[in-house]
Formats: sequence, structure tokens, C-alpha cells
Amino acid sequence: MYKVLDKSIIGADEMVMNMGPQHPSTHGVLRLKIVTDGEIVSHIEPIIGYLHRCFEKHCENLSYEQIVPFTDRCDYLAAMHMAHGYSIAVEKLLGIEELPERVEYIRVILAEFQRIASHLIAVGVFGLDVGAITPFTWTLRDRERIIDLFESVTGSRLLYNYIWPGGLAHDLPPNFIQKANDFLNYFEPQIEEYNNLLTTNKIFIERSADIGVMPVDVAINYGVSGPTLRGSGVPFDLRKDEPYSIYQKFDFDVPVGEGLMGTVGDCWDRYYVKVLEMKESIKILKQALNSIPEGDVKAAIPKKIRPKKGEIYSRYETARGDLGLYIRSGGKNMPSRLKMRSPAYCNLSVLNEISAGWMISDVISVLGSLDIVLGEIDR
Amino acid sequence: MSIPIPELSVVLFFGICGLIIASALLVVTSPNLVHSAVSLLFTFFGVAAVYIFLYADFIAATQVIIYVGGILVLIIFGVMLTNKIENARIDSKTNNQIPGIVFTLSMLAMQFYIILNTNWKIAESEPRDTTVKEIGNLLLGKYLLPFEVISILLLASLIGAAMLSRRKTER
Amino acid sequence: MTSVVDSLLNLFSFTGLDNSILLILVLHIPALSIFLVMVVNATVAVYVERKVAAFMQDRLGPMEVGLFGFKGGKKFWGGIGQTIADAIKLLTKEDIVPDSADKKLMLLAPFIIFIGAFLTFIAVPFSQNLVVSDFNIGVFYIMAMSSVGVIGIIIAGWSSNNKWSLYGSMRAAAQIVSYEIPIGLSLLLAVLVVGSLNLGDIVQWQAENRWFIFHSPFTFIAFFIFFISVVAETNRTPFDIPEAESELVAGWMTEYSGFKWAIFFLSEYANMMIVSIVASVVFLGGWLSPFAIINVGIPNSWMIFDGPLIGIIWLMSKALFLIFVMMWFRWTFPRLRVDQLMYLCWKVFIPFCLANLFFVSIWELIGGLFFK
Amino acid sequence: MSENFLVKKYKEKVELLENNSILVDASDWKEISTFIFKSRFDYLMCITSYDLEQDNKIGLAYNFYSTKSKEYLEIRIEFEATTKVFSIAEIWRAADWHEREAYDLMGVIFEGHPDMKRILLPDDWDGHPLRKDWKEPEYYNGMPVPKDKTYWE
Repeated sequence: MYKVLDKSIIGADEMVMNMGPQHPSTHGVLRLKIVTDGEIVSHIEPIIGYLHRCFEKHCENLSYEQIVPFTDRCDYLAAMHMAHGYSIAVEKLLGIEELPERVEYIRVILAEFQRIASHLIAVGVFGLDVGAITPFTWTLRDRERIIDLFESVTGSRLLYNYIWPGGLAHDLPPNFIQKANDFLNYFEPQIEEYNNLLTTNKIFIERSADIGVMPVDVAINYGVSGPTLRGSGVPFDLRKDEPYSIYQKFDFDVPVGEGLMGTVGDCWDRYYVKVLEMKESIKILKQALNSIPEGDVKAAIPKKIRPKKGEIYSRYETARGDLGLYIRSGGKNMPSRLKMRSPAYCNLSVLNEISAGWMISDVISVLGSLDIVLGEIDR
Repeated sequence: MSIPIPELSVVLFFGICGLIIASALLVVTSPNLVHSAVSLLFTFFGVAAVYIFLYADFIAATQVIIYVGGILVLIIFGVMLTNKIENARIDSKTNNQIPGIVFTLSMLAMQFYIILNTNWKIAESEPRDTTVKEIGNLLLGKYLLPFEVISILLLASLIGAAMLSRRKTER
Repeated sequence: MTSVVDSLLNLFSFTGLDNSILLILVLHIPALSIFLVMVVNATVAVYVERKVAAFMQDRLGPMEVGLFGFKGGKKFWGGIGQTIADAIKLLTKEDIVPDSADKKLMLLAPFIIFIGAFLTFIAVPFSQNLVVSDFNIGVFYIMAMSSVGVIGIIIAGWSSNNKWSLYGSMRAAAQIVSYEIPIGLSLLLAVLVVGSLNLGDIVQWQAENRWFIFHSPFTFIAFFIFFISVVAETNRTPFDIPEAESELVAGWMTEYSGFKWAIFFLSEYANMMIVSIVASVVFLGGWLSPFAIINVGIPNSWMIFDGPLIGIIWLMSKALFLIFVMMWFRWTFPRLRVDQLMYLCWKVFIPFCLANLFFVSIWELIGGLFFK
Repeated sequence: MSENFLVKKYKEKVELLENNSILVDASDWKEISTFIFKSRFDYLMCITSYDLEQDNKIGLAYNFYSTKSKEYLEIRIEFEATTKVFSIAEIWRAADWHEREAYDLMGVIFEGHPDMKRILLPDDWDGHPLRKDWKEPEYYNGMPVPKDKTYWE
């Protein structure tokens, strides 16, 4: 047992280490410049941009419809969320108030499935980061079934291009509701299995509880959002606080970190919030699947997207947090400026604050619990 | 296990002696500290082998477990973690060469004189079955006091080492 | 107990060769056999490890890959082609040596580790009389020789000239040197009770009395301390922090590839086998059949299951079960952090071991008075 | 709502735009940003830099949120590209990376930022590509940038 050392004590010779861009647990091409004293890390500087694909520059040269597939490629683990968030922003810009009910239902259903899929990756990879391999393969196995569902709906497995501004690409396949319900019945007990295997494992608790504690004021000051913020005990969820789409119709809770195994806001809390959110998503899905209405999903799709001059800022709750889209329209069919405030970008910037002073292994835990996707950070 | 006939054991003995001497020479001449430390490994192994020739199998195993498994690890650890050891080359320029040679040669002559003039008793030593029991009995019987004194000394150094390494964090 | 070398010398004495020449010739047989055991063990263990992983993790690959089109009903024999592909890959892969590495030491390190494992095998009994050389100080010899490997690990980490490797070797050295203490103290329990360091004597004692794990509550605890410590000593999960792939890439093995890496691999699995055999011999009755666990009320006719030839099956099944448990650990547990590992060793295991040693001495004294 | 208190306090210095955002002069930003933080806007959501495409002017849009009163606030600053803007990275730590990104892609110069350097693009990149007048360079690090892109698609 050790505690965070006073930084002034770390006076011995320090060594600069490069973790990444090629490293097993930097979740992609992230590079961490770590200053270490023995095993203890005194400073971390994340260096990003290895996956920069000029998303914002592309957007200025593409029409609003053409941007949709590009948004998919930002957060490739939650492509539905990005497309959904973008569509909501464009609808807001166009002034489309109401969509056919079926469209909203399908969007919510797919978004919640995507949330489960994304959290499954996050949970499994966090296990992998602390050395447990089996949870990862288990979560991937279950994610595969969600991906199969998506494939039956959209025809693709990772980047869907399904949710369009104003509607959807096409309707659901005939037996989707049945398959979705089958999956939920299969999946609900699986969560308990993850808990038995990983969440309540003594070694796992030792490795994640009380580590990388993020106090509320730090989290808010750094603009942290999503499960990472809720892990610090802030019950802020856009689906609840400012419901977009039709989230106000559904009954669900916003789980927050309670410090069950240690301090509020530690890695374990950030991890466990994701596990609980999967349960909440199942709740939403069950309600939505039971009450999905009939209707035309393409009715509201505008023929030509050419918004008036103006700006909007739209927020959307992705699996990783608060996706902000600032769109400036110059009155053309292409945005004059589109800025994406990606949640993982802000979440990653807090890394040095909460993991300096801990050990190398803990930095990995903290990074895993922040649940970053580099495609979205670098855009 | 007994070595069957003298010829093979003689060959082995001189082979091992050669190994000891060669690796010991490497220890002192190698410009790289880590290379020296690794050469020491072979020296220790050779010495352990010599102990086996003396039917001191327990001592030989002790030699390996303490010197190779413990002290050598410590040495390599220390050398390795010394700052910027990769570039450190030992300055092997020697001072006072002539007095050194004279002194060494005189020591060598003295040893040779003693070796040649000692009346070595050459007798067929009988293969012992096991030495552990006798060592144990002696340590806890006749030599109990020195044994305990040594253990107290080691305990004291252990506590001292712990104290020294603790001080840094409580500054 | 006679050793293999003695038996072989007797067997080949008809050739009329000079004894020392004969010895040199004969020594090749056990040496090659040990090497073969190591190679076969590594190959089989990799296959088994893959299968265990596949069953526990719902992996698909190890269930499918066949050999020459043979899939063997997919479930059990599926995946056997992967092992062979693995071996060919390892032997034919390019041997990459970093430009600024210490090339001599980098070459030396795998062989030090290999020799450590190889020398240990000399004293490891596979059954009654089936030991290359029967040392009187068997237990002590095995401990001594298994401590040689750590130097190879340190050198491997240092000579690669990679910071991750250096971290790995630092951790490995600290871990292995520390965990030797609880291992030694647990083995000392058996030595104390039996009064001999000879592995044959220890098994003989168990044949006359009972399996050592059931001898007293303290030896029961000692077995688990021993087993957990050897898992740490062989760098297996949850104690695989020297090669923690999510932190240190691959630790001290990061810069190794091809054949040198295969030697590390071979030695790792050989070490697993050694410690499992030692655990079986010292605590689980060695080559004795499990019918005589506590040596009461067994019909004499059942004793046909004992003996040198059947003993090897008993011993290997015990050892393989322990190896399986190690694999089970690996696919179940997360990894400890380096300071938690040290905490476990110095503040939990060693005090328990010392207490065990004390209480077992008392147990022996009282047992000597009452149950004689 | 949330805009009014700012307009009340800084009547002369701010200008209320049509979608309830507030235009602030770059020279007043230091004072106003401190005031905004001290009132209730503790959460900086986003900093967007944009090119106005006239008079070599660029703009910044700050989107604030108050976690206590659930209010939004959008501040805009529009200025000459060479003007130095006060950095709010020490007040909202979230601004750190957003400002670096604005510098990297749009070339906004922030004053008082703790670690002003490129974040997404490589350190040896030339120019700020989100400017509308940004031209693709002929050479990058001595390598010619291909002109014919027929086969790229």
C-alpha cells in the first residue's frame, strides 16, 4: 500500500519514457510522454494527432448529406451516436422540429444498442488494461451479437451511414424486434457474469479502487463529460437533463459513482458506471421495443439541405460523453465551419491531473477507465 | 554421484579451474561493468564446481543460491541502475605499475614457496554420503554461538538497510 | 533410489569401454531426454494453454485450425495445426537485434535462462528411480538452480537497451528474488518433518505416513503459499508484472524475436513443469497413487497401482493438474501491481511461513510425544 | 436569461447578437472571462474558431454551461488575425487543449497560455489549414505534394 507521494519528494533522476504511438494499451495511436522516477510517474503529456484526418476541413468542402459517413469514422466504436448527434444538429440548424415517431424510436433503439456495444468494449478493454484477458473476449463475443443486429439493419458492421438528417436510410428489417428482444434476454444475465468475473474480483478492486481519483471540481473544470463525469458522482446526463429525441418518454436512471470500493471518482467507479449504464440502456430498449409505432421513416428527409445563415451549438450524449457540434452556416449547402467538440478529447486532457504521482500500472488503469477513442480525439 | 576414475575428474578439474581463472580475468579486465558482473557468474559457478570436487555438495548449492541468486543479482542490479552506465567505461590505466608488479611477484613467489614446501598429505578421501546433517549438527551444536552472532549481525544490517532506504521518503 | 545415470552405466557395462568414456557417452542419453521433455512439454503446453483459453474465453481460432485438413471433430483436436505453425514460425523467424543493444549479452541471456532450467531438471524425479542424478540435497539443489534464471532475465532486459525491457527486468529480479524466500520456507517445512533434503526420501516418508499436504494444518497452508509463490516465481498471471503486456509491452522479452524468444518460451514452460513436479513431489505424494492419501484402510491389492512405471503417470497427472490450475489463473485474474506483489510476499507470505515453521515444529514435538 | 446579466454589467462593452450570443471585444475578454467564471458558468464546453472571410478577420465562439443553474452562454470574439487573445486556459482547464487546437488549425494567438504549441498537426507543419485562404503547399518537408489526384478516389 502506498499513497500518492508529494511531488517534491520525487527528487531522484527522472527518466522520460515514450508510451506509444505503438503500445498495447494506448487504445490506438496515442503517445504518452511519461516522466518517471522508478515506477512512479511524475508527469504525463499526451501527444495526439497521429490519427488526424482533417475532419473539420473536409466538412467545409462537403455538402451536409455527404458529411454523415465522415461522422461515423470519428468515433468508430459508437458510429450510430456520431451520426445521430450530427443529424440532430443539422435538424436544429434547418429548424425541423418534429420527426416521424418511428424514426425517433428507431434512432433511440439503435443508439442504446450502440451504447451497450461501446460500453462492452470499454469494460472489456479496461479489464485487459489491468491484465484480465477473459472479460475482453467475453464482451467482444456479446458485442458481436449487437453488431450482427446492426448488420441486419444497415448492412455494415462498424460504420453504418444509417441515421440521416431528417430521417433514416431505410426501415428496419421485418424480424428485428424479435431478434433485439432475444438479444436482450440473453444479454441481461451476462452482466452479472461480468460482475462475477471482473467487477468484484479482489485483484481488480485493488488495481482500480482509490486510483486516479477525479474530484468533481477537477472534472468540471476540465470539461469532462459522460460516464467519466458521472463516475465522479455528478448525475449529469443529457438524455435526462435536456432530453433530445424522445428520451423524455422513457423511464431510466442516471447511475453515478458512489465510491462503493474506494473513493468517489476512482477508476473503479468510472468502470462501474459503464456497467450500470448498460443495464439502464437495456431498460430503455425494452420500453422502446415494446412501444415502437408504425410509420414512414423517410417522410421528413429534406430534399435539399441548405440552411439559412446562422450558427447552432448542439449537444448529444454519446457513449463517451458530451458531443458538441458547432455548425456555422453561410447559407450554402456546405457548412462554412463545423467544429466537433469530441468528448474523449476533453476527457483525455485530464489524464495528467489525475494520474501524475501514481505508478506506471496505474496510468494504464486511469487511461483505460477514461475510455478514449483516438478516431474521435484526433478527428 | 561419484566421479568414477581419476582421469576424467582431473580433466574436469582443470577445465573448471581454467573457467574460473579465465572468467575472473574477464571480471577485472573488461571495460564494461555489466560484462564484468556477468563474468562473475561463471567464476561463481566454477567455484561451486570446485566445492563439489571436495564432496561439499551442500556448500556448492549454497554458493549458487547465495552468490549467484542473491549477491550477483544485487551487483548487477546496482551496476545496471547506476546512472548512465551504458556509456561508462572504466579507466583501466594503472598507476604505480612497477611497485605493483614487484609486490605481486613477491606474493606469487611466497605462495609457490609455501606450496612446494608444505608436506601435503595425500590420501584417498572416501566419498561422503551427505554433509548436510553434520553441518546442521555442528551449526546448532558446537558452533551455535558464532552462528547466532552472525545471524544477529545480519539482522542488524537488514534493519540498517531498511532504515537507510526509508529515510528518503520521510525527509 | 538409484539414478538413471547409474542404471545406464550398469546397462552399458557389457561394452567393456573405459568407465569415464562410457560415462561421457551415457550422459548424452538423459541430456537429450531432458531436452526432448522440455521441447515436448512446451509444445504440448502451448497447445493446452490455447485450448484452455479457447474453452474459457469462447475463442474460435483454437477450435478450428486443423492439420492437413484434419480437424478432429472441431472440439478437442481442433487447433492442433496452430501449434505446429507456431513452432515453424518461431524457428524460421528473423532474429532481430537492435542496433544499440549489447549484442554479446543479448545472445548470452536466453542461454543462461535455458541452462538454469536445464540444470534444474537434472534433480527433478519423474518417478521412483527415474531421476538423472539423485542428489542428497535434491530440494536445495533445485532451489539453487532455479535462482540462476533470474540473472538471465536481468541481462536480457538490460542488454536490449530498451526502457521497457529494463523495467521488466527490474521487476522480475525483485519479484523472483523475493518469492524465493516463501518458497524456501515452505519447502523447509517438509525438510523439517522428513529430516532429509532428498526428494526420494520425502516421497518415501509420505508413502509411510501420509501425503504431506494432509500432514498438519500448517503444511496445508504451506502448500498454498508454495503454489502461489511458484506462480509468481515463474512470472505467470496474476504475477506476470515483469512482462505485463498492457504496461511494459512484453517486459524483458520486448526486443527478442525468433529462436531466442523461443528459448525463453521453452524455459518458461519448463519452469512451470519443474515447479509443478516439485509441488507434487513434496506436498502431493509424488509418484504415489492417490489411493493411499492418508494411508489407512487400503487393501493391499490396490498397491499394484504404485511403482516406478505407474508412478510416472501419477506424478505427471498431478503436475499437469497444477499446470492447468496455473493456466486457469491466467485466464481468470487481472494482474497485480508491483507494490501489491511485494506486499503480498513480504508482509503476508513470509510471516505466515515463519509462523508455519514454528507451529509445525511444535506439532512434530507433540506428535512425537503422543502419536508415536 | 443568462445573457442579460452580462449585458447589464458591461453595457458598453458587449453586443447582443441575434441568436442570444454575446459579442465581446478581444481587449475586454480578460476582464469579462473572469467575471463569467465567477458568476456561475463553471463548465466550458467548446471553443470554436472560425474564419469570417473578410478583412482578414477570424472569430472565436466560446460555449459555456453552468452545471448549477443549467444555463448556456455563448460568447464571441471577432478580431484581426494578428491580435493576441487572452487565454482562459488557467481559468477553465478545459480551454487548454481547445485553445491549442484553435492555434493549430486557425492560427489564433493566445496570450498567457501555459503550453502553446501545435496539438493535432505535426510540429513542422506550415500554416493554419482551417483558414479559408489556406493553400495546399507545393512541398511538404521537401517532398513534392502531388497535383494529379485522379487515382486518389
